[in-house]
Amino acid sequence: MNSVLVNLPFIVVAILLAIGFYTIGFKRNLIKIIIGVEILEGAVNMFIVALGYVKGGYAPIYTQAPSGAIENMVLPTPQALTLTSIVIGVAVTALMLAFAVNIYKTYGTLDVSKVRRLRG
Amino acid sequence: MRKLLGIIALTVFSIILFLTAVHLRSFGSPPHAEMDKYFIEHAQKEASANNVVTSVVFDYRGFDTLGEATVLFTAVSGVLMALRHYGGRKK
Amino acid sequence: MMEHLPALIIAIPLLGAFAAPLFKRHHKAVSIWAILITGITLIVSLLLTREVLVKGILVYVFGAKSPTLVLPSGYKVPIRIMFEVDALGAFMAISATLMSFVGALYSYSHVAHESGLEKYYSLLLLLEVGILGMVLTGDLFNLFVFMEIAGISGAALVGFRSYRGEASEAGIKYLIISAVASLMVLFSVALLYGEYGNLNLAYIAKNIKFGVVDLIAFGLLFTSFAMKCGAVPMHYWVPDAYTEIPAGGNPPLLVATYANLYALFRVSFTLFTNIVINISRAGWIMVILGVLTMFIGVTMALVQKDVKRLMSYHAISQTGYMLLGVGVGLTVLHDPSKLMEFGRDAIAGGLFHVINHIIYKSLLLMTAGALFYVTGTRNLDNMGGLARKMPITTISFMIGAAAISGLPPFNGFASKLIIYETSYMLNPILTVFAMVTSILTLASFVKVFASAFLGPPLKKYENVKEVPKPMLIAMIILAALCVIFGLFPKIILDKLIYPAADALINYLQYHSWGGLA
Amino acid sequence: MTTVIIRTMTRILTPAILVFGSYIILHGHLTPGGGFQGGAVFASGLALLIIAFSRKRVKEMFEKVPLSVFESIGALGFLGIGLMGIVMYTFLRNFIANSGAPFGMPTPEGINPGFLNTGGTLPYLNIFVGLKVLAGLTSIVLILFLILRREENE
Repeated sequence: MNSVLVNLPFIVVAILLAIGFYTIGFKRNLIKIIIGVEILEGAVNMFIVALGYVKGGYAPIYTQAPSGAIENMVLPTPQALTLTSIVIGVAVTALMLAFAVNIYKTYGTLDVSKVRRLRG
Repeated sequence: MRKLLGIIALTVFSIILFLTAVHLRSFGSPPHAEMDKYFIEHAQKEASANNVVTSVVFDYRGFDTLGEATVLFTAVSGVLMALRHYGGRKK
Repeated sequence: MMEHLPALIIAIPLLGAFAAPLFKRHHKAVSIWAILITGITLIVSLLLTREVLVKGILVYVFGAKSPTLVLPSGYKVPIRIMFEVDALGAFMAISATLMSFVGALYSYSHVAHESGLEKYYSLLLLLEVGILGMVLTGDLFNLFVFMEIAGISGAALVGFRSYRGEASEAGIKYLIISAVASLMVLFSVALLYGEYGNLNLAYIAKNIKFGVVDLIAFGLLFTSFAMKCGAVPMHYWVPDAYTEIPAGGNPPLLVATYANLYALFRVSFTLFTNIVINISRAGWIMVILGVLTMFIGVTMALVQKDVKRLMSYHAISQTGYMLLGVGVGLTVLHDPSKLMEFGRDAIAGGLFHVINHIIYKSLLLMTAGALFYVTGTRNLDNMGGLARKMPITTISFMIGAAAISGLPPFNGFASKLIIYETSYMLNPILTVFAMVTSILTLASFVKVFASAFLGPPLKKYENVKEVPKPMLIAMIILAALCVIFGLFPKIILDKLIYPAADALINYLQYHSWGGLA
Repeated sequence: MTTVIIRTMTRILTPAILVFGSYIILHGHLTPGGGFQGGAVFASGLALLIIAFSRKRVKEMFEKVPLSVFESIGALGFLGIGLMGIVMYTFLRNFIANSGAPFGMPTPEGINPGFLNTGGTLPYLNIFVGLKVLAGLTSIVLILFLILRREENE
């Protein structure tokens, strides 16, 4: 039980991932599916940031840092990775939305079960 | 039928995720931080920057950032290409 | 300058892609620019391969004082991003650059009448960058970044004909699949980072233990890459994407799919060596996945009417052969005697099939694009009697069809033979499945040939002419490669394929950065 | 069409947002932030401009701005700085740090108030990335806006 409490942030990430997969798998509206991908994105980003946390750590920036900061800084790499993956997420979302606009213009609907012209 | 299969798959997957979360090392105490320690100690000397995160983003892992900028470039090209038939500035 | 080749091979197409939008509406100029850049990249990749074959693994550390400074002085862990180019990576790089060149050449005429060409070529070059980065990198997060570049540019190219609803539909399907797959890759990379505090592939591979988290990371990586290389049951995006992309984008998109297959091999052989050696079942999973993929793909291809769609289902089926070949090798990785007996040959057969398939499937999809170019339809029922009007296209199609069905003396036969022989050593049933698939493939292509090229000439195609020269040249290059690879398989195997297979087997070499540390 | 309140507030706020964006880009190596974040802030200022005014005004405003050229310049600049490193060291080497060139002064070790003239290639890369991001995001917002507004007008 103790490991559940200590790892609560990781469990939140697991729940978010499950919600994201549910949204992608069971929703029919294209916009909702895109939101599902975004939830996955957010969950993974949160996971990476959580990995870098050190108990009682300070931000890894030396500019006017408080005096105890040098010995106890949180890990910088996960933050850098998260920055990268956030920008990538924005890019993916923008392109997905552009396709959604196109699909809405041609078919007049965003329901994936009605959109499917490609079959078989 | 299909829906049932989907629900089963989702449940199994969620359990796996939960297992992962429990089995991970405990939150707030990373066991191996050699690489990050190096960044914190050497960033000011090697990259001459106070912000360790920026020096990781642009110096130590600068190649990732080039890739990231490329992703954004790709997406913007893709969006402009996908929507090129609707107005825009050219007509 | 030679030691900077791994950086240049990425920088040159990137330069081309970033500069392409500056051409604005000079369509001819931007096409020529793309052909030029892909040509230069092809030369660089050939040079790189020669370097690797002569000197062994090539390491390039980005931003370090010197390209081979893997570990900073006094430190035991790698700090910076690095490229680690072995024979397998170089082999994939050659495929990628060759196919991008052919694709750019073909596109010169094929999409000449469309708008937005500067974006199209920019994305084509970015797709090349994505593939090259994926196959050369030695850093896990970097792999994710390049996977995203390849995925996004591929999806954007699939949606190029944005006036067709189907194109956007296929594009968003591909994009969602690749976004989910790469997010799962990122998640498992994060799991590994949490455990080992590093992102370097070789460093993590050395330290990997047999824990729950490692097994889950392995499972997630395996599933995501299998999903993105079009293995059953997540194969349904393949026909849509391959059908809707302009035929000039097909060759790089094929290579992008197989870059994910490469990542699957790299993960199973190199990253999780410590796990795979202990459980040979991992190899069996790959073998069974391969057999399923090849069989389901070909049965679905039989009922198709759309010529490009039919070929795309065959692409799924052929992916099964590669999984089968390399999977046979993976099952015996822990057993040196069996590995020498047939495992090494099996891996070589699977890898040889990768490049063979890329060549003949691109050729076939290009002939389908040529049919579409002249007739404006892809439905087989509306075609007929085109053999007289388009002799070169017809011959190219025949060569491609013979190669995919595994008829001698074309390249498909050479690699399929190796796969039959080696899978027989593991289990004869596998060979039966592979052969049945091959026969069904032949039947399916006989049908296409009969309905598109033979038969009475239709009235509406009386004024049809052969397609323009750049398209013909692109097709002739690939057809010639089909014949050459089929006639002299031994040379290709010895020079390119066996070094690549050895690169997968000699994981210790990769783990030590080619002996640098 | 938006209300007069929004348009007036936009006139007041936009310069402030743009200045703040530039500040974040330029101080990326000293304080939290950097090219991506600053570029996004800058683009949000421009997005405010875009949504506050009518389609006609926006078209006039952005007709003369070659956004895709800015984007290419930003990306090419990043690549160019990376390639400059090849000459002496490796691709994307921070070759300006501690060399005395602009932005090339050494930074004092430990906690310090932060000096702008440090960071080596970092500030340059921040500026190029910022330019790229602001142009890219603005062009996405712009094209989506133009599609949306065209429907309203027609």
